[in-house]
Amino acid sequence: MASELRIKHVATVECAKLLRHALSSFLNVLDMDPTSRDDIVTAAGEALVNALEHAYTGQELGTVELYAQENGSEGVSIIVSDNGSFIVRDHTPGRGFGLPIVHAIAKTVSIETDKGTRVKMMFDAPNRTPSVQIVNEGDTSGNV
Amino acid sequence: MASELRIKHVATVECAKLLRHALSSFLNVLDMDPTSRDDIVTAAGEALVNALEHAYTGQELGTVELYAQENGSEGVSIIVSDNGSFIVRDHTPGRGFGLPIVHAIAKTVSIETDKGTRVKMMFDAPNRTPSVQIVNEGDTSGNV
Amino acid sequence: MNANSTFDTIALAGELDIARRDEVRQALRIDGPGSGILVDFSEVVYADSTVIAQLLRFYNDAGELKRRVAVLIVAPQLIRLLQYAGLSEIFPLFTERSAALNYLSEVGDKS
Amino acid sequence: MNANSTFDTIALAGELDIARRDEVRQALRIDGPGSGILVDFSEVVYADSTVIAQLLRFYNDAGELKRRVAVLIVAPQLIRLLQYAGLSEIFPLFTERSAALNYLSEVGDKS
Ligand SMILES: Nc1ncnc2c1ncn2[C@@H]1O[C@H](COP(=O)(O)OP(=O)(O)O)[C@@H](O)[C@H]1O
Ligand SMILES: Nc1ncnc2c1ncn2[C@@H]1O[C@H](COP(=O)(O)OP(=O)(O)O)[C@@H](O)[C@H]1O
Repeated sequence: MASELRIKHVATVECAKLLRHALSSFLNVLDMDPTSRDDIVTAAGEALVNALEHAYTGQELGTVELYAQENGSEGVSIIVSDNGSFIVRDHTPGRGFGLPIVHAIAKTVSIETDKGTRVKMMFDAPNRTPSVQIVNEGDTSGNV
Repeated sequence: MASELRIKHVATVECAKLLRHALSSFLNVLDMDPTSRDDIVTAAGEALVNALEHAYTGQELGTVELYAQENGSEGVSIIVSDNGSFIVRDHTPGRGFGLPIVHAIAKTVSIETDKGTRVKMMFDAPNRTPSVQIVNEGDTSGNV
Repeated sequence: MNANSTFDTIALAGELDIARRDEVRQALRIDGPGSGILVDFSEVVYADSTVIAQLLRFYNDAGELKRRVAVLIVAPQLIRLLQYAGLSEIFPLFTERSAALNYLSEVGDKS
Repeated sequence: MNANSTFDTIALAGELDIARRDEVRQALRIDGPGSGILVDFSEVVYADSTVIAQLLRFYNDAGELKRRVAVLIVAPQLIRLLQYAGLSEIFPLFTERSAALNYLSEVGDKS
């Protein structure tokens, strides 16, 4: 059976960090390269922020669930779901970065909003850490 | 549904640390007190060591699976399983600390050895971290 | 580096996420005109989009007050986050302190 | 603390588990008679039973050579591990360096 992680937690802002760390340690066992791992955590982190920030606006606080699955060559899939209400909102300048970031990172993204919100993200099969590692991937010339 | 973690990995000695870290981060989300968390990781760690050290003796290296489940008031259960062969061994002095440690920590332990070895450990429901935390639980008088 | 340059520094560290939004908002506040500002995120290891929103607002506020801003970021996650958000060309981002300080001392927008 | 006391120190740090068994075995080796030995595990944050087995063997080897051993452990996980293994009464365990050094300087088992 595939490796998987499923955690449900009350949708407090404090749980985002704990859930990201749990996901990151889970992905670490899959020998994923650090860039892919961090990107997946970033994308999942944005979906979590949305559940914590929007899902239970004006209603009793519910839960958020993080589900992660690795299936060898099929890659990694992540589902972030809540039982709140998806809020349709006009674009406000300086807002709305979350889902675009998710789309920039994930191979495919599907969002269901019938009962609460369920964001499913698929990522490429993890590249096993290469034996020769690129240690510094940032631009070291100063300005990015 | 309950929170759960399932990871399968080739039974190399290097995976023990990664699996322990994944388990520890998983348990962290359950707001468990650090002592209970570390004890569960210690017990699971011993079961992992056995799978890595003994299960595939004299045969092709297989996999080890770590499964963890939290079910609210029912507590936490952990299953460490491999597809190797359980080795019945006479007690050697200075050996044989692993399973006694598991028994000392877990509420119940069951070991199935029909196809490989499957160690199931049950632990009490996690004590949510108390608001007043006991920071130093060690004996600070010097000698333990 | 220009030894004469003066600037304010706003430094944050660790994981800047939604749980620390109030703290980030407090830190990224501009009271009025003044010198250039170094936003020192060199010790930040993670940020989410709630930080991006604050940073963007801060950068616009500073611009209105003609205060130069340099953002120092080191963590690859943060660099990529801004790229994914399409903002890496908008902010004056630096991965080296000396380059950030040079940039702040270049122009005399100080009062 | 006795300023005259001399002793050897064996220090290990981090997570001592099955993956580091060879390194632990190399470190916990006794070549012959000599002074007391401080096994400094103050920086060890985790250990499994493979370490216990090595420590027990080391302690017995030292005893045969009449070398006193003090084990300094700080991490609660490690303290409890030895309790669960039923060994906390067997080893001379200390959670404070000064107490460990006092113990080593108490008796003149030095050559
Ligand atoms: N889990 C959710 N529950 C309710 N509404 C959501 C959820 N996720 C996204 N939304 C809605 O989609 C909008 C766009 O989300 P996003 O792109 O992440 O930007 P932002 O969160 O900054 O507004 C949100 O403002 C919100 O109205
Ligand atoms: N997963 C396993 N596969 C094969 N043999 C096992 C496994 N777990 C335990 N054993 C057997 O049980 C014995 C006792 O285990 P344990 O109490 O942990 O002590 P130790 O590993 O130090 O010998 C082992 O020596 C081994 O023979």
